[in-house]
Amino acid sequence: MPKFDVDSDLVRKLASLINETGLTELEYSEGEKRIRLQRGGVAAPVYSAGPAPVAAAAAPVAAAAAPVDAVTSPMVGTAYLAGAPGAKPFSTVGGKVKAGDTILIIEAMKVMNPIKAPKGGTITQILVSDAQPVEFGQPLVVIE
Amino acid sequence: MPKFDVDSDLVRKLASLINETGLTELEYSEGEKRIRLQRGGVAAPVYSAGPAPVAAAAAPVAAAAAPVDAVTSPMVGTAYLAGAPGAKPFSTVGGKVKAGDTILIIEAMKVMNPIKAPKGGTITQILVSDAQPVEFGQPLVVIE
Amino acid sequence: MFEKVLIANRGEIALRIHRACKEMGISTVAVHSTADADAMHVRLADESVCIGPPPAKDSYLNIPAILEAAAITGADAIHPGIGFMSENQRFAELVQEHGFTFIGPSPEHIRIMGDKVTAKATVMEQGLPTVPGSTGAVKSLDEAYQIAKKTGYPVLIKAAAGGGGKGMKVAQNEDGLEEAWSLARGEAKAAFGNDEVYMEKYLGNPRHIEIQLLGDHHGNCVHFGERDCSIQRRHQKVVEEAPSPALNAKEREFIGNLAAKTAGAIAYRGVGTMEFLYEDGEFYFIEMNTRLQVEHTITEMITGVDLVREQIRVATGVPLGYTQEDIEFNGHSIQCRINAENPDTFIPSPGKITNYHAPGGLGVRVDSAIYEGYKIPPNYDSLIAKLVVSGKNRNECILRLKRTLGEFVIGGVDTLLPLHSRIIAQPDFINGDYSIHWLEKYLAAEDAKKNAKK
Amino acid sequence: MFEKVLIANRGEIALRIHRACKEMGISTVAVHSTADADAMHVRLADESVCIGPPPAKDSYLNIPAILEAAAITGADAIHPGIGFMSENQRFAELVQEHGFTFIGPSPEHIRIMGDKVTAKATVMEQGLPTVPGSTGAVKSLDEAYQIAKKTGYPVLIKAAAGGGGKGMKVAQNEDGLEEAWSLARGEAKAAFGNDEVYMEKYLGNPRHIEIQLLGDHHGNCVHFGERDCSIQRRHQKVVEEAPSPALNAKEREFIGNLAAKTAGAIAYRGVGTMEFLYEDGEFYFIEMNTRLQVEHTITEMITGVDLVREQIRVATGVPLGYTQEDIEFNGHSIQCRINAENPDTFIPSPGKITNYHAPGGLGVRVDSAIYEGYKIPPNYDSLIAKLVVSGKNRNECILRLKRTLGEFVIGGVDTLLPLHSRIIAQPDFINGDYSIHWLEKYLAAEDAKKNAKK
Repeated sequence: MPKFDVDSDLVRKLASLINETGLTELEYSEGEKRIRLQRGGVAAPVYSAGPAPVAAAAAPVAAAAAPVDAVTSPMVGTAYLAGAPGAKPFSTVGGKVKAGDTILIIEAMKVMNPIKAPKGGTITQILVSDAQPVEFGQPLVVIE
Repeated sequence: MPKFDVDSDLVRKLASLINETGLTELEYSEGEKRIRLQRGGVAAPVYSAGPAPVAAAAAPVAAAAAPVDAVTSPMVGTAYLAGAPGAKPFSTVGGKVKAGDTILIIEAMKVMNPIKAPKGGTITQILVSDAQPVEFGQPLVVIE
Repeated sequence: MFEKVLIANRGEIALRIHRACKEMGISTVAVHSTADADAMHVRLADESVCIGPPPAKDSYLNIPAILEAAAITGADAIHPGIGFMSENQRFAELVQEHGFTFIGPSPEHIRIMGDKVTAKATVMEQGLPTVPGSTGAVKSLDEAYQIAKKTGYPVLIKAAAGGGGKGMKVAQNEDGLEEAWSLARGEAKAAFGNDEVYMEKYLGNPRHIEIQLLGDHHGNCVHFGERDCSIQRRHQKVVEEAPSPALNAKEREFIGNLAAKTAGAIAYRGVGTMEFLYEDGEFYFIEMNTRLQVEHTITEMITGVDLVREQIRVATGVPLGYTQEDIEFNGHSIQCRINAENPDTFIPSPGKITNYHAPGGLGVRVDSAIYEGYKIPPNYDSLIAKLVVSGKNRNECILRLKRTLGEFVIGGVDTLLPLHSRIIAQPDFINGDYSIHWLEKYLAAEDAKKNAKK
Repeated sequence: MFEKVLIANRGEIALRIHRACKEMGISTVAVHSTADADAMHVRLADESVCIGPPPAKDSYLNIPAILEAAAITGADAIHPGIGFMSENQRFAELVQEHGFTFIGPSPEHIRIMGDKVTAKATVMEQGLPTVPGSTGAVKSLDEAYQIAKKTGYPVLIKAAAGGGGKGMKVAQNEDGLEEAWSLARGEAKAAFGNDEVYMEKYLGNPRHIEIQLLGDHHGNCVHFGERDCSIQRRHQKVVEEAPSPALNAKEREFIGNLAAKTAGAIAYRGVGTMEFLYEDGEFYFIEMNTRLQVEHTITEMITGVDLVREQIRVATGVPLGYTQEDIEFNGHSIQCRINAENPDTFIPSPGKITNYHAPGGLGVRVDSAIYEGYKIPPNYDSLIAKLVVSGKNRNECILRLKRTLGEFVIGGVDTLLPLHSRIIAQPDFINGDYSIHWLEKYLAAEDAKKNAKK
């Protein structure tokens, strides 16, 4: 049996289409391949507040499609990629980490909080820049 | 294996079709290709005004599911089934009429307006009672 | 007091009247065309009668159908609202002949004020200033030249039976007079079936100031101050405010009292509005509307008086019960007319409202008959909501208006909301420095800017 | 003036504060839990920061997260709203220590008024009448028996740190005192971690009258009249009105001035409310809320003053700029709290709003953060809208309220709308003849009727 080879770019492309078009489900098959997407159990109420886009833009949220498996921020604060200005960053894309390794620091209330890798693996994405404000639940790093 | 080649224009086109037509689901297949779209899940927004039912009940409208092919009132007024009190009614259920026969009278502004049968046939339903107020467009009689 | 009132209108004003009736314990009958079967005033009314197909001439202007609807529902009185049958003398007469009360002035007052020449003559007798010009209809082009020479150019030629800007032409100088004369008469003939015109001095940069009046059946008449409705496009009001940023207290009292005295002298009853042009401290009477106005709302906000309630109350024949001294003015109020129109091209935009969320909070009033899922029919005028914002003073009012326009969501159709946001941000508007030409000049300048960029 | 204010709250009150800020030209930062990512105040705010998961203790009560959000967004000041952190002395201190302005009173005032025993002692010093009872905490059951004998039964035992009806028990006579004593202390311990209680005479049929106050940093303090909040269920206000139908002008002036004098004497700053029981012409101070109240709206309607604006303004340190004589009262206003609760069982009803249409027109104000499609989270309190209706007098106000309740559509969840329609139709309500026990008695009578039918 051939290994299941998920084309994540395809999923992203379809997800973006499903969002763009306001669909709740999308199924696509060709030959033996078949893909089916669904969004929200119930059609997500999209409230088009006039001024909302401005608000969203101004908010310190990295927005974008959050990767499913990202390590998220457990608090509001400021993310630092290294232990001190100019020091070697904790994480680099492509770098390996073990569960429990510090992958970055969130400063909140003058306290430096090390954020630990929840699992071992390879860092495939770093979603924040150094000294960037982050909110609760904001995706920080993807480990695969 | 051929690579999955998603035709996003097609999805957009179908999504626009689904929106345009008010469909909630759309499946499309051609040879080995198959595409299925779904939208909403919840139907068109129905406005449930709180006090409306009372208003509807009080209105002098015969409501009910209007038969598709009924002769409707061309004016607001009072319907009379006969030419004079106690006289023989113009229409009876089961009776035959020719096109142009008077089937009832609508009094409006003290004027008696004969309502003519638009076609010949058998009267299968009389939807108003004698001396009943009727509004514009209200179904009066069904001829089959 | 009436037990049941038939509302011979549609849209937000039908709902406005319904609301006043409900607050007075009066039952309501909505009449409607087939296009309005789902309208909010129909849904909320105690009873409803479909009176005809979508075209207004077959439904909202269908006198026999309206009277018959009143008869079969047993209504005591008919409120004509705004537009449609509200200034139709014959309708008012027929309503009375059929034993119903017409909630409005006497047919005779509608007649007098409906003809601009008669109206002008009537108020001049009572001492109201008017725009210098012909004392009556101008019979010939020769006479037109003579009058124009006397008042001085530019002059305005206006249909005697006119309204809404139809049959109105300006002649800038003697050379242009003949063309303006024939165009105005042609339009008057086409629009009103009557080519009678009159002529007056054309004011360069006037404001539109109007006085809200209320009279009873006993000759009492009071005014509720002025409204400034100078922000207009093609003679259609777009933004209205009360009080006017241009008048001082003395002017307000002078023109208010003079207008009330004039209406009282002719024993006017019901609500009515005298419209004036105002330039360089002088008022010039232009016409009187013998009905409720779209912008009565802002007067309600600064006086605390429910004008529709008062209108219905005096229609029953009771005396006013208060005098001019009892009417107090507090704060400032501005109304934005939210039309379903493209905010740049002004092309009407009927269709389905896919999102609707009205602003709320302190100082905000919304008069609207639309709702999420409502389909605006293409058969009638494009006014779908009135945003009425009030504050302790004009500055607070404008800041609140800005906040409110930012909260208002109407999806699925084009509306004037973006235009209103632009207008209230203009320094001229903020300074209250505008005439009846301001909006058109502003729009022209915007267009020119856009074209220059291309 | 502040350039940016962080609003440390949610729901309609967060939106209320946002609106005041926008009208003052101040930028807003909304903080929210993950459950409120789609909330209206978040959508409308200039910036937003997610501060934690749904449970309030991890988000809206999460002091470090709120302060950090203020730091990363560069806010000047923090408005605590109502509930949550609004009467937390430590929070107010920390806000100031971190260099932000706390929009509210000093931490010391929060402390004094937060402890009912200290509060009572403080206002008694200034001559405010209080309910006769213990002068401080009651240390023992023996002491409780002694005090009860002095004030007379029934007596009320209350948690010193209490609120919202928790830790409150009535002893009808000597036999019931021991049980009430231990129950109240047990509840107090469980709810507030502090079993200190005090005791007072239990009034049989009092009204809840409260005085709205506003002080600045310079010792100036004014009052904005009273609100009657007697229509309560389980110590939760349901309907509020201003002015009270029970007070005369002399009583209003007496208690208003006395409350303002007391607040001025302790140099209270910001908005605050002194709550009184009122029975047989006598006022008894019960507590002071050192924050905005849910029902501040009705006071705004009868005074024309934007209290949130004033609260923010005085927080910048500027003097009031007006005196008691400048505050005028006009008309009448009633607020109905629309909770997402079953109108018979009062069981909360979170979920998706499938239809939403707020009433409009003259005299109608709606403060609400919900919209069609919004999902009410189950994590927070059930207040989803405040319907605030005003009129020239109480009668007009009630008739308008009736009309308005009939227009209000909230689909998909249960709400108190039907209960409000029933309440305002009761002769006792129409006559203004009700005490703080009226609603519970009315509901019990309704239940009894229903059970009798079965």
